[in-house]
Amino acid sequence: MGILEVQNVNKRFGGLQALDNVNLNVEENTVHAIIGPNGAGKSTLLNCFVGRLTPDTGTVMFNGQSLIGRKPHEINQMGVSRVFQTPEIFTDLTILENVMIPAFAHRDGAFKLSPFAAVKAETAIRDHAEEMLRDVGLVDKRNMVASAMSRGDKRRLEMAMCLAQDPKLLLLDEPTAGMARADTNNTIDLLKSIAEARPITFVVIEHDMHVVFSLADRISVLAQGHVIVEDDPQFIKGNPKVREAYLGEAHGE
Amino acid sequence: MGEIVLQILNGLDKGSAYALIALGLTLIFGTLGVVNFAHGALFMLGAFCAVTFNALISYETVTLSETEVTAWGTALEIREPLLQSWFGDFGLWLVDYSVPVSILVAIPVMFLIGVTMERGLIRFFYSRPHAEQILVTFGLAIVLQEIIKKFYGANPIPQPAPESLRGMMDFGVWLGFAEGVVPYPTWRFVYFIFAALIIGGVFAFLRYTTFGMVVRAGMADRETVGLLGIDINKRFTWMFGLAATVAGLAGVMYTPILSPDYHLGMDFLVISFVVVVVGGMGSLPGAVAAGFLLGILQSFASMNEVKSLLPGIDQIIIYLVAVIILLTRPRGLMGRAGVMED
Amino acid sequence: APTFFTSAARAYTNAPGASSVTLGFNVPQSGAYADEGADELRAYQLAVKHLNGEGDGGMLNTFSSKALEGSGILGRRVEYVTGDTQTKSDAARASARSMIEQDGAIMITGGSSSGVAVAVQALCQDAGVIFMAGLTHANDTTGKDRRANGFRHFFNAYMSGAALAPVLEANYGADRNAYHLTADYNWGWTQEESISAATENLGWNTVQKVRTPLGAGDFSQYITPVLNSDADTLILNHYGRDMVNSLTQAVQFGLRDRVSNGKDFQIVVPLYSRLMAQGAGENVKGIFGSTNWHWSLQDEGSQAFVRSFGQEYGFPPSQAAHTCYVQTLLYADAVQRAGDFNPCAVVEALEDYEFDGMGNGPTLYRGADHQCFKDVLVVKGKDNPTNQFDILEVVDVTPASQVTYEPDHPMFAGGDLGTCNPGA
Amino acid sequence: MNQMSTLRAPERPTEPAYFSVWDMHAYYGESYIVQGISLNIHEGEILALLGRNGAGKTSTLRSIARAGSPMVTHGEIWLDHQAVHEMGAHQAAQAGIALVPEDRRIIQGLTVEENLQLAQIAPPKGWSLERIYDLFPRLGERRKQEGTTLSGGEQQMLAIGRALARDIKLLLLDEPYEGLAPVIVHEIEKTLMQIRDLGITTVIVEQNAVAALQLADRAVILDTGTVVYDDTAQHLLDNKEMREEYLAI
Amino acid sequence: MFGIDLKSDRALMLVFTAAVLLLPLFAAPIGAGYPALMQFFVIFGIFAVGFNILFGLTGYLSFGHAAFLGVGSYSAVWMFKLLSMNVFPALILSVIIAGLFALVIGFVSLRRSGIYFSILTLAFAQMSYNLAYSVLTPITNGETGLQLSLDDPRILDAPSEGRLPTPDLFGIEMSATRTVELLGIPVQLNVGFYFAAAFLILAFWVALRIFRSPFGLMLKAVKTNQNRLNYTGVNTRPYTLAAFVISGMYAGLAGGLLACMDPLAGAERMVWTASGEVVLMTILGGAGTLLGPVIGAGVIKFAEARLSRFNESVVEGWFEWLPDSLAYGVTKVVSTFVGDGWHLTLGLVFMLVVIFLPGGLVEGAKRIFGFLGRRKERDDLEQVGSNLQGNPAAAE
Ligand SMILES: Nc1ncnc2c1ncn2[C@@H]1O[C@H](COP(=O)(O)OP(=O)(O)OP(=O)(O)O)[C@@H](O)[C@H]1O
Ligand SMILES: Nc1ncnc2c1ncn2[C@@H]1O[C@H](COP(=O)(O)OP(=O)(O)OP(=O)(O)O)[C@@H](O)[C@H]1O
Ligand SMILES: [Mg+2]
Ligand SMILES: [Mg+2]
Repeated sequence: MGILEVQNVNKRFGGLQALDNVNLNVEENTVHAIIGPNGAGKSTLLNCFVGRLTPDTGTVMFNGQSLIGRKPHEINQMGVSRVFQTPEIFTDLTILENVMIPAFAHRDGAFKLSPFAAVKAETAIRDHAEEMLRDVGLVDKRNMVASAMSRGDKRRLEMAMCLAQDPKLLLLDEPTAGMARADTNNTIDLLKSIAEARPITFVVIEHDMHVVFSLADRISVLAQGHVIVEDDPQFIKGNPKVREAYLGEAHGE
Repeated sequence: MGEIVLQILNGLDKGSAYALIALGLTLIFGTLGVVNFAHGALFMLGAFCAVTFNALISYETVTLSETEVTAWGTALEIREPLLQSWFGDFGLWLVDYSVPVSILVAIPVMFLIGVTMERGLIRFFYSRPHAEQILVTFGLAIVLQEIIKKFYGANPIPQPAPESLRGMMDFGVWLGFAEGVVPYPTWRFVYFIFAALIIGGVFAFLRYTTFGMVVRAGMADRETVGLLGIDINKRFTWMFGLAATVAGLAGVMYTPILSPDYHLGMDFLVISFVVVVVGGMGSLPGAVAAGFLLGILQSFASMNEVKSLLPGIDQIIIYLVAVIILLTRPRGLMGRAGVMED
Repeated sequence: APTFFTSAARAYTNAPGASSVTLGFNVPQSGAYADEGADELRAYQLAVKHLNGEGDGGMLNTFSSKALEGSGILGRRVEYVTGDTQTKSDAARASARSMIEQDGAIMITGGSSSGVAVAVQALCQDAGVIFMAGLTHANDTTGKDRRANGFRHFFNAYMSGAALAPVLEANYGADRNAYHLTADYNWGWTQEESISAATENLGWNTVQKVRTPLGAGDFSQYITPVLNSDADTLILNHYGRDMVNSLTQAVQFGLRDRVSNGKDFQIVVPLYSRLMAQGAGENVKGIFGSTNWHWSLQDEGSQAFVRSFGQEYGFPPSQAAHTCYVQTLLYADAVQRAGDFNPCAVVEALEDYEFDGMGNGPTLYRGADHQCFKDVLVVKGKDNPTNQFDILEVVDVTPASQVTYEPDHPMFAGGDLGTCNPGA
Repeated sequence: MNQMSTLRAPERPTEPAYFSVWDMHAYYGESYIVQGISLNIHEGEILALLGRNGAGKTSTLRSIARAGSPMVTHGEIWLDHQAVHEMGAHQAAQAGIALVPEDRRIIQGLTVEENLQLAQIAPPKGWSLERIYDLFPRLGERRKQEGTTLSGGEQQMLAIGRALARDIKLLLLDEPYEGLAPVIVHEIEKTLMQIRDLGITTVIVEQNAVAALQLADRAVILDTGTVVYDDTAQHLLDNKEMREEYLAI
Repeated sequence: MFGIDLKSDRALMLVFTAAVLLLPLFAAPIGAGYPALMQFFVIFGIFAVGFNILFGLTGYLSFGHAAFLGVGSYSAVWMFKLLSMNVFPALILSVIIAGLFALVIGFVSLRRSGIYFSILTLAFAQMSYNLAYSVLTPITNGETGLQLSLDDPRILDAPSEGRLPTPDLFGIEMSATRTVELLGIPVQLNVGFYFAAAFLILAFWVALRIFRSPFGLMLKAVKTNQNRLNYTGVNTRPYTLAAFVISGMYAGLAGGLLACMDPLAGAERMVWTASGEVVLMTILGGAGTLLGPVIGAGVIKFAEARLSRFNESVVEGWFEWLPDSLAYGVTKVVSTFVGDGWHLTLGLVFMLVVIFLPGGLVEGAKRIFGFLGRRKERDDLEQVGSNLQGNPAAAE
């Protein structure tokens, strides 16, 4: 029994079968990577997990509960967080505030009317947020307005925001895209240390094979909306189907 | 039955005005993304193009009478129309046809006003928050309106339709009704045809030229369009001129139906926003459809049979329909996703 | 008791100093009635001049009371402040309050709508100053909403009905089907009630009363049902811009060329405004209505006023200007006669006061409801105007006796003047 | 640090190269981001612009393309004897500069095909749509789909296709491989080589420094808005010290 | 700035309180020191502060807020008519009814965002206005406005004879005014003004707390990225609805206070231009800033009340000292902008402010002080909008 179980999920966009009978089983406390060519349906699948899209048919179970038909915030409150492919942050707020918001949401639930509390008195929340920022290396910039960040920094911020919620399942859509190599390595280390420090499950979509192979416990390969292979990392590289559909001949890493 | 047809005609007529104003508004609002509270004022300026033109061609020379005095004891003014004394019958004709003829004046004038407005003011506001656009265009609307008040006073100024178009047309006989069942004022019929032509023209222009696509693109992302080598500023200016012209023409032709006064624009402002939004942001056909829909519903809600069932329904019908439509269709009749939703 | 100035050790609100007295002219300066407001203001300025002994004296020369001498009021020079009512009750009250509280006005006057008049009248009552209503035609102003500190010179809807009815009978007969289009607010309703009562007395039949939203602009959807009814007369209980539009559009829909029940279809506009009627252009020709006063009247008072006004401004005054001018003079005269600015003294001086020479013939300010009773003019749109101001012609002058009613007439019932309030 | 000493001082070259930037400074509002950058490229060369996150690479490209922000306050930009620094964005584009932005900037509300058509409205016209669809068959299949609903990689193809739809002299690529599957990276690499063979001068910003350097003739490393390295790509590949310090490879 | 550390909320609160309480002193020399106008300043200040909680924080632009103001006024007047002239029952009912009204309208309207939301609120308010003006006349007294009359029951009060009573606070009448001479200027101290001012100070304090609270932070987050917030486990609907209802209650309070100062409730209070006015006040002063809306309300109400007062003869008086020929011209030009031309000035002010001071008056003032003062100071001021603002030491 995995923490996330996906059965026979289908999704059409007009004439396009974006997801074609997808089955997926993610074991608890593992890093599960999803790879596949562009347009294979990876992000669409993730959207079905977080309530952005509803699959046409099929079931998605998280910890034994169905996610279908739930609102995004409900799913998040169940312990599912997501880093988006294009960074989604609160551009008008400071970096620290950006991280404090998920921390509040984690502590207070989906809604809390607290007009007379003071943010600045919430030292625990702030300390927690600062710790997350330290982890991703943004703590020095905490009072900067988020819109003025470079793209790589925005990704890191979003990661910190998700981590601040202490999620059970963290969905990462290309977390290192656009990151400098040095930072990519840092991110790998960060994710590894998080995975070790606490019970957390990762689903990672990534095109950087270096990242995939450094992190993944298990890999699913998606092509044209279909899972063509699911296997342990060491078998993926050699799989001819994967080479043909995804890695290409010349891949030499 | 005749009553129903008449109310449909009324609705179409009202709808024509709503649709024309909303068309210009949605070009600026739904397409350029500027909340233009001065759009009603453009409609009003159009109407006053007709007033001014009429005043110019019926210019009179004034001489003071030596013998007669007014009731208050000053010398009586003797007025002589200038144009007639120069051109005779043609002058008379011109005065009679001043409303339709003033279209020729209104087109360049309104275009110029639109272009000036865009160049001089609006373009600095494309990237500003909507709230600031509202403040500045509302301020502009007040200023324009006060200027008109300064020159023309607050009272309505009648603009009669040409003599030959002033009467009634028996519309019913075309539809197979008996004579006299569905008579309709000729000028209102003219207005309807005119609106249809303008709407068709604008649609054709935006569909069969790349202009529309560029403007839509420019609204979504000005910078990228610029990086593709297109001078988007110039196109926006044109677009604004076009929208102002459409609003102005709607105003010119409406003057025989509603004697214009300086406040005319404000009266139409709210309703035109409602029409645009009910039609759906960013959709020209939506704006036109909503204009006609609201016009017709408003006419029907005013029928005595309806009013006796629901007192006061004619006063709120537009808003009621707006609420119902917006709640059942999230983006109005034909709105596009993502336009002015945040 | 309401006290606006507890500190002032004076007997009444805003007691004037030794040298000057301030009046508050509260007129619409924006909105649809701005031109009417501007004309009222002109009249006020003229009245102030005349009171202060400048200009030709206007109606001071023809006024039956000779108490005023052109030396201000009780020897104080008349000064004034102006404000914008925006034709909204709220704004008008705010403006009046600032005149009273900031500028020390002892009398407020003006306005171009009944809602505003009633609202400001109530305010003046509370504040302890006199309110001399401007143009207000609804029955309520001196009916259900009458106040001891408020006075109306203008005529009202009941009087319009009573005056029009005989003329309508004479011209259109006693057998007519009337269709009412009525502005959907207080004034419209009282006029509809008054006119329909008066015409039904003649034997006319009221086929339909339709309420139209204020400022509807396009009335076509209310006019077409008239075509399909068996009405042969359309009564437009609209004023100002609504009147201009509904009349223009009714004519556009061919109502005047229509024959219904074998009779020529007719339109009636019970309350005319000459200023606004210009906006309807040709369409007013031959249409009956009533008015409080018209500049073409030939009596001495009217001529004196038209002369001063015309020479000052170059065109003749409107009925709104006339009533405002007269009200100002009447107030000043009452103070002068009472020898006191105290509102209660003024009330006493004005109640049941009879005067003449102000353009309406002998007039009574009735004490029971503070309404003036005087002749009412029935007018008709002129067929061959000689100039742009020559729009209406007076066809009949209904004597005051025919338009007089009891203070507790049902259309005016429910009101209570209360007692005069001097403030302090 | 001997490489540092070989850096050219920001001194105006007497004979500008085919494309040259001289002492360019640019601001976002009051933040000083591009702090005096100079570049020189010969016709048909590919320059790899490298550096950490936030080093100012994107800002440099945007400055060259004359995008609205950052504001260039000082400096000159010359392309084929044209003074680009005196131009607005659309003029620069007409002078032959094309930017493939880092976030792709596919235009909302327009279909794939319209996105490409849009690029061909202003002169000069480049590749035909058919030729672009041949290069990226995926775009051809989705030509009627709204551009912004494309997958990330598809959007990248569209952004490059849009640049090629214009007849360009200088191509500015901001992280073209980002988010692309290895097969596609390979495809695009091939395309870029094709583009190089066409003689289009290119500046490429890429985190995958190895891939970029294999393609490039020259390499420039930026750090906090200044040039800290400028030499041939091969030299950088050979210079372990620089690579480790600035590229972590 | 001015030697006061505005960074601290306590200081801001103190300065604000002092400024409000001393308003009669500052207002008197500019002709604004009379009760009616000063009451307007504070009451519309409350209205705008409340509006800003919705608009400034969440970015939801309501174009129907005047409906809540109107409802508040009607409730208060009804309370005066039926129960008692005491202001407290009236105000309590105003706030409650306006809150309920806002709950219903907000619940429906907040299903949409952006312009669609604005038009929904506009539609509800216009319906309320049109009905209040005509069909609902039995409840609203239509055009004239709901007012007191002698035969109202007023079950808790002694019957009123002859004269209408005025609203009072346990016997202290709202209209009571004392005039004191200060430096030769008569300063009017009015009960109603101070009563309303107390509410403004309270309202401002509550707004300040909301701005600084996690709740306020969430509202700001709604404004910048509602989508992200949903995926962060926050249910945005209750947040926006709460903000809507709170600001509706502010409006109801303002409406109730208006009725306390002048017991008449007119339908025009609900018309779209009235809703537009509070939008303009907020933007003019600076949306999202704390002080901006109050200042914007003051500017607009001052213009409305005083500019229309300067008729040509007043203007003539100003320029008497000029040579005749010149005075005539100057008078003509100046009087174009005042008296019946006051709208023109208002329109120009709107345009000039937004063109030259983007972000509104407060933002503009910051900018100007920023150029004048040291850079450090400007940074401090820019922080005023932040939730973490307050005691900087605690933030480290
Ligand atoms: N809203 C939509 N409407 C129509 N088609 C869509 C929509 N969303 C996605 N698609 C299509 O579905 C397919 C799968 O898209 P998805 O974003 O899931 O791909 P992906 O695997 O994440 O690719 P990448 O690695 O490039 O991000 C693509 O072909 C895309 O064009
Ligand atoms: N709009 C902006 N306003 C203010 N500062 C900005 C803005 N955009 C970027 N910056 C700042 O400019 C610096 C350079 O940013 P730039 O995007 O050019 O970096 P980059 O080298 O492209 O980084 P990355 O590899 O992360 O894309 C960064 O410190 C960033 O914070
Ligand atoms: Mg994806
Ligand atoms: Mg970058």
